[in-house]
Amino acid sequence: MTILRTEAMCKNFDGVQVAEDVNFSMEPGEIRCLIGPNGAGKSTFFKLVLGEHQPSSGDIFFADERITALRSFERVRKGISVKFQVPGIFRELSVWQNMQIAVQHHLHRDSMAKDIEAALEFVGLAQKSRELAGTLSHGEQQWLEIGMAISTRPRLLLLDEPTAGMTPEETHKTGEMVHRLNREGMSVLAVEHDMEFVRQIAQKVTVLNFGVIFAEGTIGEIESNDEVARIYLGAFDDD
Amino acid sequence: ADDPIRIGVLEDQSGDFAAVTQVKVYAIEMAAAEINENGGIAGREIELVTYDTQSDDRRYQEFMRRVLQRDQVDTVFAGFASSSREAYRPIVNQFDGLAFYNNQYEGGVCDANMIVTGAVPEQQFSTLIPWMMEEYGPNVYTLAADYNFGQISAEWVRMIVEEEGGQMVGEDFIPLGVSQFSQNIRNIQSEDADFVVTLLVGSAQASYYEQAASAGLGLPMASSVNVGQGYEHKRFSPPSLKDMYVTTNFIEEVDTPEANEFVENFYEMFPDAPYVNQEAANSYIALHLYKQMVERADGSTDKEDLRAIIAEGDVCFDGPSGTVCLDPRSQHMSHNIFLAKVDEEHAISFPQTWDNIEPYWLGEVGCDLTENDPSAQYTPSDNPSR
Amino acid sequence: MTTEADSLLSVEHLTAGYGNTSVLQDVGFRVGQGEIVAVIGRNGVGKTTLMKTLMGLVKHREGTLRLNGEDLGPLDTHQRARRGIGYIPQGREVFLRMTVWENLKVGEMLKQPGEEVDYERVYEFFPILRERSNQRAGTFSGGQQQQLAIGRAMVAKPRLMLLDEPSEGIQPNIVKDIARNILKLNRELGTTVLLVEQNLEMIMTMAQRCYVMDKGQIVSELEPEQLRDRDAMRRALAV
Amino acid sequence: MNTPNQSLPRPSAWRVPYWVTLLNGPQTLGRGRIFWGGFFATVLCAALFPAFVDGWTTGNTAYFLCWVFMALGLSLIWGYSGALSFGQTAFFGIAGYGYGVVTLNFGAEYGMTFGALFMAVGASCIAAAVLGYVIFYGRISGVFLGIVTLSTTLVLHAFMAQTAGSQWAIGDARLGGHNGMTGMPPLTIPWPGMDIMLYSGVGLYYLLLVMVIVCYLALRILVNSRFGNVLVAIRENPHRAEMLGYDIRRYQLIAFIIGSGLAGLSGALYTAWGQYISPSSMGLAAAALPIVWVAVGGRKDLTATLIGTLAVLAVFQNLTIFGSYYALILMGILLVIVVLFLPQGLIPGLVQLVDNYRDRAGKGRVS
Amino acid sequence: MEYLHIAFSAFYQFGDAFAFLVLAAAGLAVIFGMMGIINLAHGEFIMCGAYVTVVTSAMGLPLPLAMLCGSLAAGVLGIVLERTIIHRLYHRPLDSIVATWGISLIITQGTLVVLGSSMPGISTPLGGFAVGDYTYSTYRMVLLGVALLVLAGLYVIFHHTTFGIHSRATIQAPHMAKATGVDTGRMNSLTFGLGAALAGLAGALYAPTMSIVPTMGANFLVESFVTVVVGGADVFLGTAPAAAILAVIKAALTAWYGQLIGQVGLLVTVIIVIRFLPQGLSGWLLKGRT
Ligand SMILES: Nc1ncnc2c1ncn2[C@@H]1O[C@H](COP(=O)(O)OP(=O)(O)OP(=O)(O)O)[C@@H](O)[C@H]1O
Ligand SMILES: Nc1ncnc2c1ncn2[C@@H]1O[C@H](COP(=O)(O)OP(=O)(O)OP(=O)(O)O)[C@@H](O)[C@H]1O
Ligand SMILES: CC(C)C[C@H](N)C(=O)O
Ligand SMILES: [Mg+2]
Ligand SMILES: [Mg+2]
Repeated sequence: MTILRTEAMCKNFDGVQVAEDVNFSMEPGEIRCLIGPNGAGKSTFFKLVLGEHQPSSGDIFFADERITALRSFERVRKGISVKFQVPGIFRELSVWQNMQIAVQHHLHRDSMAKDIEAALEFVGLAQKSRELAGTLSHGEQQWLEIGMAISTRPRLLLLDEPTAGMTPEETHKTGEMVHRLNREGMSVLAVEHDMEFVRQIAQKVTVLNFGVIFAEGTIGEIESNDEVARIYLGAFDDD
Repeated sequence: ADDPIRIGVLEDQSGDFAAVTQVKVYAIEMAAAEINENGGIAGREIELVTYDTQSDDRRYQEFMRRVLQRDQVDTVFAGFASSSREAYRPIVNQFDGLAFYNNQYEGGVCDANMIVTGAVPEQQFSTLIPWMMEEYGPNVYTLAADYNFGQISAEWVRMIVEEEGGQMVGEDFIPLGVSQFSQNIRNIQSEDADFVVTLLVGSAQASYYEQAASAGLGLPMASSVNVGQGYEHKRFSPPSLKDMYVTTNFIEEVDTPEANEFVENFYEMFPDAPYVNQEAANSYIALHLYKQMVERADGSTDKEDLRAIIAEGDVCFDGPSGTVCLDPRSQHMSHNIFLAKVDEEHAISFPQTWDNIEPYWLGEVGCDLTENDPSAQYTPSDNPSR
Repeated sequence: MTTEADSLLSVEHLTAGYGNTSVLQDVGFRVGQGEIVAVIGRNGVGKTTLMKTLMGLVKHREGTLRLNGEDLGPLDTHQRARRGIGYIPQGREVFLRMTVWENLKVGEMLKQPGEEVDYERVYEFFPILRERSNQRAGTFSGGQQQQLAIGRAMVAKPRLMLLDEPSEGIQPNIVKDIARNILKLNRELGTTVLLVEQNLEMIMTMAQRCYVMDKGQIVSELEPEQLRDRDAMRRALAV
Repeated sequence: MNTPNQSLPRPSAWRVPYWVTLLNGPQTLGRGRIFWGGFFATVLCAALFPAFVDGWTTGNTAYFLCWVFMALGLSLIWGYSGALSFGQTAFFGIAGYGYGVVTLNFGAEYGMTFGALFMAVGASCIAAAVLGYVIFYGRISGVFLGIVTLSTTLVLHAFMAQTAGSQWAIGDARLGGHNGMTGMPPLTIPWPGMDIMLYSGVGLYYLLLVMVIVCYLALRILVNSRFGNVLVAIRENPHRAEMLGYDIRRYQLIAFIIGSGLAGLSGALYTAWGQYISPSSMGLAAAALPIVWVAVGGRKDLTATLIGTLAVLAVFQNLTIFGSYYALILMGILLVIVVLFLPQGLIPGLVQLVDNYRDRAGKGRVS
Repeated sequence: MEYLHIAFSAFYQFGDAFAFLVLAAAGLAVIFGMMGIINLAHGEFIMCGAYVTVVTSAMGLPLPLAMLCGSLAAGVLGIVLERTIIHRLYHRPLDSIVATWGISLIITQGTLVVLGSSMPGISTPLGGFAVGDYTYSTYRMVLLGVALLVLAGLYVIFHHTTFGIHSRATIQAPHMAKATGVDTGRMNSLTFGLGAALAGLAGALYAPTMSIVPTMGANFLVESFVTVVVGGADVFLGTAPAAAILAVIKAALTAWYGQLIGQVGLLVTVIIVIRFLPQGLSGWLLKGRT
């Protein structure tokens, strides 16, 4: 079984091909990183999986069930959860309310309060539970969104650049969190540009370039792939 | 002295209709001042309780209730638009009050609580249409506002044109608020009409004249509503209303001694008034009729006492437009009808007048308020005789 | 390090915040002409707020700000910008519904009297901005937008560039490019740079000095030798 | 503002039913002793009110109460779920005419007027379901939604205005064109011997008062429930709400139907109050009014909307009575002032001012 | 020949409706379409343009100059209002409804109190011309020409001038525009003033064809809003095609079924267009690029 699989998925925007014959698959319980140059189509891949964009052709399967025709909220209810690249939070609501909305249809109301508090503790926002989410700093908003995404206990967690703007310390902490969630049975698919983080979490890495799967393999394989180094990694050497 | 007689005045002093109705308030104030100077009504002074209804039917509902219930007025003078009248009529009925509707309208209100001094279609069209057909020919095109007034008036025009052996070559209905008429002008041109009956209401629709003139339409026009009410010949520059014929029971150009005196007094009291239109005269007349009725009822302002006086059939007044009388069956007023002609310079002449045209239609179709009170509005296609 | 005389930007006793809460408390520092100075600190300590206060987007309550000896206090944001400050905000903030070219065009506003605008240099640094000059910026990927934001600030050769986490969301090799390009700008044109970053790599390659912020205050300054020492930096950050 | 509702003290002896706790919650302003004390005091005053004022004032207040439902409904649709409907008057009109058609055909006996009220509101709900389906399932939002709803009400207006002819009748009910429909009975309570006709007066006042209170409390519960949380979430960020697994279209549609049903309730009550309904109730000027009431009061809160609506109605009417020519100018000035100086709306703005004052006075904030 | 006459007649009706929609909507396209201010006082800017035109032309100014005055006066009024009130309402579009409604009440009623309930109008210049059996008003064709010029002007201003680019930048991301050195306060005033002046121009141009009363602006309001909304956010790519489509539909329906159906048809078209293009025409034309 695969937790997520795309078959010959294509997508273009007015002629710009952002996904081309993408055959992606991922095992349950896996942590996978999706990397690739800016504009390679990583975020678009997420949006296709979530049903925000419809593929021009091809199919998407979640836990071996075809979800291509489902609407976003139906896919989410099957157990997918996402943290977007641009924080998607309810800016005018308090941090606590943000969490409440995320969890209220998963949890019973009596235990909800405790769970929310625990989740806020987990992402380090317990002190700010009454503040309006829009007034949090950029990094705090990211944490809030991660908190919302994981508190629904999804089977598959999609993280689009979760550590952008985090200090190395926090990035590391995020990595540990990913591992912990993974141990609890969550599959994680993360888009990242921070290779240190990728090294920390990924079991397997997929490289996307111009909407095409360019390479796939363990982190070691990818890092030693010259082509990947050329198009993506580069080096801080010549100056 | 005795308590004053309180009269509620609900007229639109702002909003869409203000251009036409402001002078109604002036006329009532003027009549009240005159009457008070001469000792009031049966020795009692007149006190006006005036509210600005802002061209908003809901304000009529609110304030009609207020004048009847709180201000305890003896009678109310209220309303320009027919919809405003219909909005307040249930309230007048509920409190069994007496209201004067001093406005030209589409006709048909058969309600014991209402007295109507404005002109109605049988008075304006049975005169106007035959005269126009005689003068210009049998092919008639009607351009009418697409609501009660326009539709019912158009029905009258149609009826009379057929009776007189003419034919309707076209009828266009225009929703209220429309101000662009290119298509209608074209329609009229393609139908070879001899004249156009314009039953256009409101300031937006008045834009028709300028547009028709600039497109070179050049047909004679006939109307029951323009000029007499909205003084379009003053508001638009010549010659856009050239050859417009209007039947009205009064306008300031009427050149009789009574009319001149009235207009003179009017401008003396309200030098800034834009025009003295037919509704100003009707409002003025209404207050004088009321005075007469109350005095004849020995100072009673009770509705039934006053109706008993009307039932005598000789409540008449020699006013600015000549002698007019109240008809007991419909509680509408007879009128002397003037045919006003607008010329190239927008000067007015009166090729014809008709004396004492009765508001006969309601009686004919079975409205007899001396017998019973249906509190309804009839239309040609919906009345007891059908 | 720098004295009043040769400092381009000098900040003293700066206090600022939102509504009733103070975020920055008694912040003071200097940036010398031609220097590249970094600011680091955990999420939510006030780095962005500091940048915004320098730009006048957040009004300061106390303290003084000077650019080249001129008091910035009474100046509006746009007036400060026209004194030659180029601002690249966190979260990019390109004009989404305008084309790439139009975005750059807005950047011309910063041009000093008598100077020329230099599109060629921008295109040389970020070729995609030329290739896609008629695409709407809103349809750029995150990293592409970041490049545009930097390009926009570069068009008119600012005296001082404020960069708020420019590497966020950028593919590694372009991060390196950006670092290189900013250095180049600094060397060739003498542009002074104040840089907020989480990417230690980038700081290590670029910065000459570094301030560490915590809870709205500058708590320490790292010496150049510490700057080359990854672990020293980490320790400083973990205050 | 943001106290989570579970932090309310719960008496240990007996548990307050869950839904009662929803009367208080993050989505509504005002909780705690002071607020509810004030609430009961206000209800008491309102109940005693007719004893101290003249008949007109009572009847006129009843008239004001008629409008409250439409305002509350709009607050739900606009303030809570973020969809600015510019055409609530369409449902107002549909129900108004609906009440007229039913009562003119079936009379007022046997409580038929209440049946008519019910059917009229039902009709507006059905209309709202159809229109709402088109809007929300067609992904129409923002100003586009405003224009679609506005167009709807203007189409109804234009259509009804030209139904003067006698062919335009439903059974015995003549639509009446621009002059409107008249002759329908007021609400009538069947009573052995003599039916009680609720003309604008004390009886109608109490009936409406009770309806307003029930409606207000019910809506409070609704917006603090999970359903309400989702509505607010959709207002703030529909995209994120959908990505949390909510079918936002359904939630918005339901809110729209409820809110429009309330507009319908206002319409039917208004028609019964004045025995009159006309197309101008659905015109442009009429359509703008509810938005003004709700915005001035404070759209994001039910209490603010309720008080604000009554305040605006009363102030505007009094300006018209006493301000003569200048009334409309003064109204305009008032509106501009409220928007500029109390951007949250009149009531939240005042609450804020009082809070600030308390803060300055050194006392703790009582919320 | 006959066909040509009919074709011209159809063209004239279309052009007439098109000009009305474009001119009525142009100012609103700037103020509402671009700046996001739901301006219910749009009609009052139009009224202002008309009044000033009428007054100055009565004072003896040649009509084109009087019209220019009308347009400028509305522009100045716009700038004054922007400086005092509107500038606090950016990004609070919903509050702008209430504020501008208030402004509209003040202006309408203020005009009534100060200048009375109506004004003598001016007659339509240029007379008429005949094609086949029908005569037409020349002035209406001039209006069409002006409408096209206004569209072209808007396109050039907003896409090819620095002012236009800065103005758009200001509206999209005010903080960022400021931080790139744009004087956003001034930009907003000027843009709003431009919108108001365009509205004033509509009033000025239609003044010779309409009743001059304080409430005359209301006649433009619905048409201008639906045109702008059907058009969507882009001033030029929205307004031009929206006005064209709506004009065809309105002219055709009015010709075949009368004014009521013309009006109702216009509104129904609006509902249908929005249903299928929920971001308006320009949203659709620019799809994928937004
Ligand atoms: N709605 C759209 N219309 C047109 N082009 C689009 C649209 N959305 C994305 N694109 C284009 O598709 C390409 C892929 O974008 P995407 O956001 O998926 O990149 P990404 O891999 O996530 O990049 P980054 O790492 O910078 O976030 C980009 O070139 C972008 O310009
Ligand atoms: N608009 C605002 N209103 C109120 N408080 C705010 C606002 N913006 C930021 N804050 C608060 O100010 C503090 C500092 O925020 P700032 O954005 O400066 O942090 P930062 O150091 O840039 O963090 P990050 O690394 O996450 O970007 C945070 O605690 C945040 O909650
Ligand atoms: C002719 C109209 C202006 C007045 C008329 N009473 C009406 O129906 O509104
Ligand atoms: Mg991305
Ligand atoms: Mg920051």
